[in-house]
Amino acid sequence: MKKIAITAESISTAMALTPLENLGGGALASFTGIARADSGVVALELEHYPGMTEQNLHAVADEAMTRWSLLGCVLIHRVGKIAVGEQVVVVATAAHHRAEALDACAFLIDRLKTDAAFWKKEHRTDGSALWVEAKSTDDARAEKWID
Amino acid sequence: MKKIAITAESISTAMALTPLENLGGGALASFTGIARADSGVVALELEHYPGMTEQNLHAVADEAMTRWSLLGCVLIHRVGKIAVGEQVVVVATAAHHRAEALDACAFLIDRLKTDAAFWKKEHRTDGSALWVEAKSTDDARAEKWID
Amino acid sequence: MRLVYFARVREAIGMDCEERDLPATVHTIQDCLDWLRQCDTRYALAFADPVRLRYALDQQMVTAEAPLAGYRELAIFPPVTGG
Amino acid sequence: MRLVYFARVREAIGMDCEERDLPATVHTIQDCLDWLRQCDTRYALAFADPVRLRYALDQQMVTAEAPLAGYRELAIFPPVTGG
Repeated sequence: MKKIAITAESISTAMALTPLENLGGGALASFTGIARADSGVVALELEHYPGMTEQNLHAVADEAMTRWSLLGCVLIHRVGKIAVGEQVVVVATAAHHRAEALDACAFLIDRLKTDAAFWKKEHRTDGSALWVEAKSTDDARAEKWID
Repeated sequence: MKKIAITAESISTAMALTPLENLGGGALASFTGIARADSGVVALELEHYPGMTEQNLHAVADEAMTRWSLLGCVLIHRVGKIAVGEQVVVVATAAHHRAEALDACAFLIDRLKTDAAFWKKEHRTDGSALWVEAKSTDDARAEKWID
Repeated sequence: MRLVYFARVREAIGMDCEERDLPATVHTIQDCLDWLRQCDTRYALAFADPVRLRYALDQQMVTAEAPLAGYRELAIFPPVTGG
Repeated sequence: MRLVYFARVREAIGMDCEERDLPATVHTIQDCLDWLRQCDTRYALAFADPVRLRYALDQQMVTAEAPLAGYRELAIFPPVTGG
């Protein structure tokens, strides 16, 4: 079971976990990214490349499904304007055992950050808006999954 | 924020995640253990040591809170008879960044398995019931967190 | 001393707790196990494999060499299998 | 060729896509960037720091050396920052 969604509506961890609960696995793992109120940030704005971004997410999900023999995985990413405190991304996995579910979940969010065509802008209390720069620490975390 | 619960009622991942959603963190992680229908298993039965088990869970949670500077962590473990497909344990973490939330979540479930006074019995379709033996792989996973 | 048993140990002994006056020769958990083994074959069976036994004194994990003096409750149980 | 821009690149150029007839001298993405830089200072500014540019041809990530022949859509954007 694989589910990929990109939506401008609000999202929740439950949306990702619910379809994984009855696959017969003994382990579910989830990660949820929330818009943080860093130094005056009031909202994020997420842009994506329709078509390509979905392909990117499918590729990351397919790699995780094979590598950890997952029973299921779900990737949901919100786009558009997102207020501080709201969920930006949810990834969830189902597997027979916990190591597979946990490792695959960490892999999915690490690789989503470096491999999927999303761009994030921060809107601040003073009315300014700035594109977030890519972090080299994200590349480092994504690279540790390369065998 | 730290929440520990041992209950004979049914549990859900949402029960663990909900109190973590509004702590100002950018990252939530969760792990959910579900009773699996392994070779004829129809139900699990979980026993614990009232008082000591709660202490064990608090100790594991306190270690995670300090080690990863968590904003919050929740450990919920069900006891009594648990049908296949139902949730046995849920752990969840909230942190500023994803590495802390994910690593602490994996640590919590690994250490809960080796450090908390719970015992698991498997009830099978043929009416037999057997206590589960501790796994050396669980000890190995718990030990990898020792610096 | 209050003795409490869990899981397989509890079922082998046939009760979940009991109050016992320990003889003066019993100083450690190991002494207590040896003494109980001689009291009844159910204990001998329950404690047959020491590798699969764990102990707590007043709810703190200890090893079989731990002295009992000053404690009220000794728990004897198999390695834990929660989660 | 259809050119599409995202995020900071889109804002610097002032549009999200455009259709362009590329001159015969433009073979690779690098050639295309150089040609656009000369067309208008907005492109020169948008493409000022090549370290912070990424490219896709028909939605597949490629490097600046990639030849354009056979493709319909070239996307130019900053390193991704989702999640």
